[in-house]
Amino acid sequence: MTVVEVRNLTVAAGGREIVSGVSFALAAGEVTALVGESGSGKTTTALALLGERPAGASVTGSVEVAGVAVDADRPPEPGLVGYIPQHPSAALNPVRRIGSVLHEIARLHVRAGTRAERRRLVRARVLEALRQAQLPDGDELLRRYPHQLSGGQQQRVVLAHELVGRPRVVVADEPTTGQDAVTRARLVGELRAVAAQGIAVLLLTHDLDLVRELAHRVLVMNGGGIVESGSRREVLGSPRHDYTKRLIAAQPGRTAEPGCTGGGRPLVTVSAVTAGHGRVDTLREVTLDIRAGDKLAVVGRSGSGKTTLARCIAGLHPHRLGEIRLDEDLLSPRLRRRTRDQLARIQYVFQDARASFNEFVPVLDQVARTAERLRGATSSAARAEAIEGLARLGVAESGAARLPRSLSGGELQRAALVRALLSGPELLICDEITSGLDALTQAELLGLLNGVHRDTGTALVVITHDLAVATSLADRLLIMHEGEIAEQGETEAVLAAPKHAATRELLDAAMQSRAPLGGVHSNEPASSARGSMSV
Amino acid sequence: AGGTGATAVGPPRPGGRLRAAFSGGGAAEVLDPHETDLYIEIARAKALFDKLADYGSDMSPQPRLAERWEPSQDLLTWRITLRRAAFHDGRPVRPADVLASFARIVEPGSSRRAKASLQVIDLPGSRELDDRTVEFRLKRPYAEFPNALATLGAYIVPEGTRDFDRPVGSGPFRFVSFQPGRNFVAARNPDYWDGAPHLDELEIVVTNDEAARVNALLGGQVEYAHDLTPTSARTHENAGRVQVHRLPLSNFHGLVLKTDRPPFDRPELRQAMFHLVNRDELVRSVLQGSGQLGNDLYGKGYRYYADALPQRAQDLDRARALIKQAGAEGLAIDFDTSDASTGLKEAALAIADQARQAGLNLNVRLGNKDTYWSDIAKNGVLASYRSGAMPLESHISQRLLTTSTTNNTKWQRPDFDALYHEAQSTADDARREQLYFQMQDQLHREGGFLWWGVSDWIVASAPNVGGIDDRAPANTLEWARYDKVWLA
Amino acid sequence: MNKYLLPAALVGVPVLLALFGPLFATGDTAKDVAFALGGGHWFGTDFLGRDVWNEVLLGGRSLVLTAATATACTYLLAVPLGLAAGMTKSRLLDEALMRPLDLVLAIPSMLMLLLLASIAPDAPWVLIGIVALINLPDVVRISRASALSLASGPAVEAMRLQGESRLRIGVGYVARAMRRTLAADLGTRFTGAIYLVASASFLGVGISPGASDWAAMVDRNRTGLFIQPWAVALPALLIVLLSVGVNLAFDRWLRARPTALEAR
Amino acid sequence: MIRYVLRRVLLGVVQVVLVMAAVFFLTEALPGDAAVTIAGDDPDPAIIALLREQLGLNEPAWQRLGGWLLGALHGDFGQSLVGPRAVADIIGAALGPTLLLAGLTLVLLVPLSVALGMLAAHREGGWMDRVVTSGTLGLYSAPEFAMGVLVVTVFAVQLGWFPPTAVGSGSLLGDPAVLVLPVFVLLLRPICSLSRLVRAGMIDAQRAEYVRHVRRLGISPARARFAHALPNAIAPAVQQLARTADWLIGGVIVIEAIFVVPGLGTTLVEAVSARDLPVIQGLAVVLAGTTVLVNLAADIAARGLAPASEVGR
Ligand SMILES: Nc1ncnc2c1ncn2[C@@H]1O[C@H](COP(=O)(O)OP(=O)(O)OP(=O)(O)O)[C@@H](O)[C@H]1O
Ligand SMILES: Nc1ncnc2c1ncn2[C@@H]1O[C@H](COP(=O)(O)OP(=O)(O)OP(=O)(O)O)[C@@H](O)[C@H]1O
Ligand SMILES: [Mg+2]
Ligand SMILES: [Mg+2]
Repeated sequence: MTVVEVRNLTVAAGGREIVSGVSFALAAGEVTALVGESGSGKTTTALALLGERPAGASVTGSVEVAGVAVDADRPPEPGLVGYIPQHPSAALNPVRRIGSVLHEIARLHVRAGTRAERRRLVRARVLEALRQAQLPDGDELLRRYPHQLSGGQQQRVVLAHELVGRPRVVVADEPTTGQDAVTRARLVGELRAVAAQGIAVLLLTHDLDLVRELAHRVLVMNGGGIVESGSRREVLGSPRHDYTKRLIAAQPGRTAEPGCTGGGRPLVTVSAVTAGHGRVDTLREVTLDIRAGDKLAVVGRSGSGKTTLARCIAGLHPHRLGEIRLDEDLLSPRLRRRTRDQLARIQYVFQDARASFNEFVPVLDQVARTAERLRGATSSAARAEAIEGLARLGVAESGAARLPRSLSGGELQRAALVRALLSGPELLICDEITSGLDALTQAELLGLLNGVHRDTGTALVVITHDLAVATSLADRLLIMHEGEIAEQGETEAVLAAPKHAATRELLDAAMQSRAPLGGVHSNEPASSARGSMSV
Repeated sequence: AGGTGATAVGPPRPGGRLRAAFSGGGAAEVLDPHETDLYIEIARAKALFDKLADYGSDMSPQPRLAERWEPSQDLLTWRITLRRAAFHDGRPVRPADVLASFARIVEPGSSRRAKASLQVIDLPGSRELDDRTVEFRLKRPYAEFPNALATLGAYIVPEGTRDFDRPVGSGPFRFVSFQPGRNFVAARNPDYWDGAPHLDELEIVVTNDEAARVNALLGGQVEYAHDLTPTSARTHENAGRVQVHRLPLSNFHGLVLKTDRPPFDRPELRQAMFHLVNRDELVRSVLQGSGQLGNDLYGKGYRYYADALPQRAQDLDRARALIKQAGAEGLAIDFDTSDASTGLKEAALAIADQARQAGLNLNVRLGNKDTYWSDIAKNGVLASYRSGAMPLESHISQRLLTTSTTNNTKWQRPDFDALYHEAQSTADDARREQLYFQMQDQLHREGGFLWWGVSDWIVASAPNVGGIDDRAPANTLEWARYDKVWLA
Repeated sequence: MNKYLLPAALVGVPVLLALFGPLFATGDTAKDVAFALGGGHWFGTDFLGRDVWNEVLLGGRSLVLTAATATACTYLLAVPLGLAAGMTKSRLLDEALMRPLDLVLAIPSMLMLLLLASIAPDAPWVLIGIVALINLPDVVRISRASALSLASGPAVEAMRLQGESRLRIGVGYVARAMRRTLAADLGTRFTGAIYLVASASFLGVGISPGASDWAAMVDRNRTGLFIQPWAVALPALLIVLLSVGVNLAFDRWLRARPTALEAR
Repeated sequence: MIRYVLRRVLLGVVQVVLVMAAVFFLTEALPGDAAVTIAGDDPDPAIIALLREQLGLNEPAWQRLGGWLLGALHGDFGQSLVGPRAVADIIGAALGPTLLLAGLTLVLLVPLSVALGMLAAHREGGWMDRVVTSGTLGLYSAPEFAMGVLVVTVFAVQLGWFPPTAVGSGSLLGDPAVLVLPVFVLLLRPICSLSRLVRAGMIDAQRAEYVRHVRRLGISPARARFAHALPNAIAPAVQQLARTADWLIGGVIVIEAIFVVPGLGTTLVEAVSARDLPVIQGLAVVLAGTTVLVNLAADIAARGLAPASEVGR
């Protein structure tokens, strides 16, 4: 049954068409995936279902939801279309408790004679939505504020908001970005369960694995138009359009390039390091060796202490106990006490490239400073070096001479990499530098890292949520769990025979999304959500 | 009595409560009449107590509790006859009360205002002659001894009074209640020796801000507002909502030139100052026309004032010549002033401008208003000054004798002192008048005070208030005489 | 550019009057009847019988300069202090910088104004100092808070990893990134400074007696408000124009520059 | 939370003690002393010396401060220097009217400025917004004494709607009409600054995703504004409210003079001009204590309003 019918939708703003001539239909109980690179117009299309449009944009074409035409003046009846925005935390009011908002929404949908009756119905409705969203239905959760929830929980709370109203359509915008494998797997289950209730789901994502797991139908967007559409099997199995082919090819492969595995001398030795925030220890007695030329991937659930460990090594987070040595020299926990040489030998690339640049100074000047400060190069030499480095990674000088705000995310990420590399580091730590990028850009960046490693022999420590990224890049795998190292070893060995429960959980979750095409899941909507899940 | 309002409000009528707004002294206010200092305290003391004498509108002493006084030939012994009067508790006013009150004022360690004036009395040598007569022995001949009896704070309290929480006096009103810094209520004393007041009750409330006093009067929250600026007077005078009373000759405005130190130790420079000041302009702008010209002498309109001396006017050429003569051309002189009293600062600013025309550079400095008076007593060479009403004799004895305690001009001349003592040793009024003229002539020529004007004291009342005397300078007998006031 | 026209006009009138007014003032010191209208005076006379227009010409410079200098001094002191406190990793230094300011904060500003102004001599710099001191803790807190969040951000960490000096990080980045927050504060701070100068005059402190000053004029001429409203209204109007104009200018400037976040 | 409050209260006590010491030495540094002021116009130097002796002003400063602090520990704030009354009495009597004025102002301030701010934010850039923003800006720069004079003249003297001063009314509560104008004038300035903050907060909050989110869910515009946007908008205003308390004290000084309210402001001005050190000290304790308490309350309230943010370090 068709719930949504979009015909020839065109959205124009700022003198160009953001979305041009898009037509598609959503069926009840089906998951339709809308894929495409960043900026291709996915969110704009989806918002049209809600009768919303970007500021100053004009919309033509028609959108019908449940047989009723929708536009800016006549948005769909509240609760008919549920929307889970790209960043669910922004959709949650920081000063309102979870429960009070849920009850408030439920009250809109409940009609009853007496007060007590009404209260009972409202409560029942809220509890049902919580169950559907895989959230515990205890009062404890309802009393919390949004910031007291994990990212995954926040996402599910927004889902619960939508389910209270019993929508006909749910739009989920990039629901898995930045989530660890386990959380991601749970989300998949939830969305599947939503669809199973006969709700039409529109899934916006650049994650093709997610599409593979969930979608019944796939729409591929590029440059504002739909370039290809069809069932999942058709589109992913035998892509016709050039862009779709590239998109699929860019998926990180399973096989790692064979490297010089762990042959080098010990470079950084971490012994029994404990660190924390305030009174809570987030890292407990971690011991670790990094050898020259190592390629190490750090994986673990969100909040397991990966970033903290990396920051301790880089000197950005003072550890409380234990010691970190570079060669034989003790590294001070405080960055200020480290020598320039030590700074130069260990470099760190931040997850949020844009935030790591000074917004008032041209990118090129900032990149060049590394050579100047850490290697004593003259400013003209440093500049030349920076230009060369950037060019090698595909950032033109004309672009780099501009302020950070006029560079794209991908370009900035590469510039950040060059900035770190200019000191000639022996150890480069990369903290989730690929998340939030579309598959093509992501693949490009991983290639760059491999090249750097090959050319300079720099040891790499890569923190990531994406097991595919980890396995495609690293020789060694390190699994973190609740502030401790659960397991470490050769990538293949760990994958083949995981010893720690945490590792197994992660692998299971990842496996599920990695199922070969047409394998475990059929084209039919999945029958049920996964078993009982805790938060 | 009877001011402008008297005709409008008809004949006296008994009854009612009059609320009068004064500026006050905060929590420090007391009811002890011997400690009075502020106008509000004097008004309250006047309602509850009496002095033996008080100043009339020309500053001559008028008998009050004293029915009459007779000096001996040598002016050393004074016999005072008391009126038949009683305190609020019914006890008669006796010579013992008078002696005890004066003894309390001058007791060692006291800092009471009247102490300086009454110290002339040889108290152990004074005595009660009968139950209505008291005889004072003086330490020196003092022809104007009744001035001392009328002096500020010389009130008669019942013998043995130490505590003024619920004061008992002989005045026209009886004490009802008092909150320091806030309000005071008193009720009619029907047995008052000078005739019972018309009012049933008198309330005196504290209102420090002048604008607030006027507003309270306009808003009907009080019937009498004390101490208004000329500006307020002009604003409301003709609107018919209030009566404005300008009490003349109340406030003398002047400059203090220190005669004992450079540059004003040169008489020429003092005279130059006398000639460069434009008194008309000052009266017009600073006093806003609410006053009269001064002739550099204190006590215009008072008894013994030297009317015969010619009125000075600005004479810049003369002033320049004198400045040149003194070798003070272009001299910069510090000129102290402050906000301690209205008009001080304004006058200083205007005079500094006038002096500039004569080639003298007066550098106006605004002093701390709370310590201004004691600061200028010791330091500086030139300062703004003001004085309330007092007899000429008091002015001279307090400020111009070698032994004076507040000799701010440092005027210390044995010949001048001698003239004063001679005047106090003669019983002959005409001779005394002549001596006063000599003293004033000297001051007019080369004294350290430059009194450029006398301003009115402005009070306002509601249109229905009758019986306010419009001719009495502030602080004299007829000022704030609520026993003569009625509400129509 | 167009949108700065109104604030520029609002600020322009009082500022031009303040800066260049004294050039057009007459040296004539003759005094007329106080609070009179007419008699060759465009806007009547003031409490001293001086020409109001002449006083207005003379009286802006001190006020504008006092308020502007005091605000400038506050910022010159407060921003480095706030930067140091916010950027230091040493809790001790932070406390040592902040606690004394808490103390200043706990003394009611009017009490401080009353006390300090009676102690210190009547000089323009005293009032400037007092106004600056009263505003200091607030501005230090604001700059510390924004430095604190910036200093823990990745941009600063990246620079530290590059071995940049603290000074360069502080001046080159943190201080510049704080501009927006501070600009939003600056307008009201300036108004506050004018207001404090005016209140000081009401309390009878801080302004030398001869000085012509708009704030002092409002206070000293208020008794004559009903005989001669211009002596109060004219300077009051100029003060309001100035402060509204300054705030409007900052408002518009802020609105014109999107936040770094919005720019992305 | 309890630990936090305890720590803050302890810090507050230290703060108050230090403020007392600071105020003591500031007052010491004032020119002249109680003896000079008691002596009045045209003072006799001998009398000043005598008074100084009697008032114990010849003792060294630290000794007097020590004595005073010791007394304060026992709840004894000493005697006024210039009058026969105890400091506690003087302050106690003045506290009532000021508390009433300040309290009433605060109680009215919050709803009024929230209402005004929301009104302006309702349609950003609309005529209502312009009127409110430029109006508040203009009023914000007008000093209280100017407003006070104007308001009294218009509403009390000319129109006669309200009594112009509090003269003669026994207790302020007994005669509420007296309170109208002072509270009105006191409100003007803080309303301006607070409503501007509320407006800015509301505009931000209304643009926020969480408000759009609940609107999509069918929550009415009014509810979205009041129950969802507003709580976020007033968090910064609450912090400002704490600073308001400080200058409310300043405003009260001016207002009390204009309206003749015998409160703390009047007492303070009188005590400073009389150099009545014990009274100034007592007032400093009361005022600093209030400031510390109000700041603490604001911080706690802000914690409730912005549960995700940390307060201080
Ligand atoms: N108001 C607007 N005016 C002009 N251009 C706009 C406006 N809003 C969005 N755009 C542009 O429209 C394009 C499509 O944006 P949209 O958010 O739909 O992309 P998307 O496919 O969801 O990307 P992402 O994967 O990054 O979320 C982008 O290039 C964006 O810059
Ligand atoms: N500023 C902070 N204050 C308190 N706790 C913090 C803070 N930053 C991080 N933590 C906690 O420290 C723990 C480890 O954080 P860390 O950032 O190292 O996790 P992570 O493994 O990098 O997670 P993610 O994959 O989500 O980035 C988490 O439980 C987190 O909640
Ligand atoms: Mg999007
Ligand atoms: Mg992390």
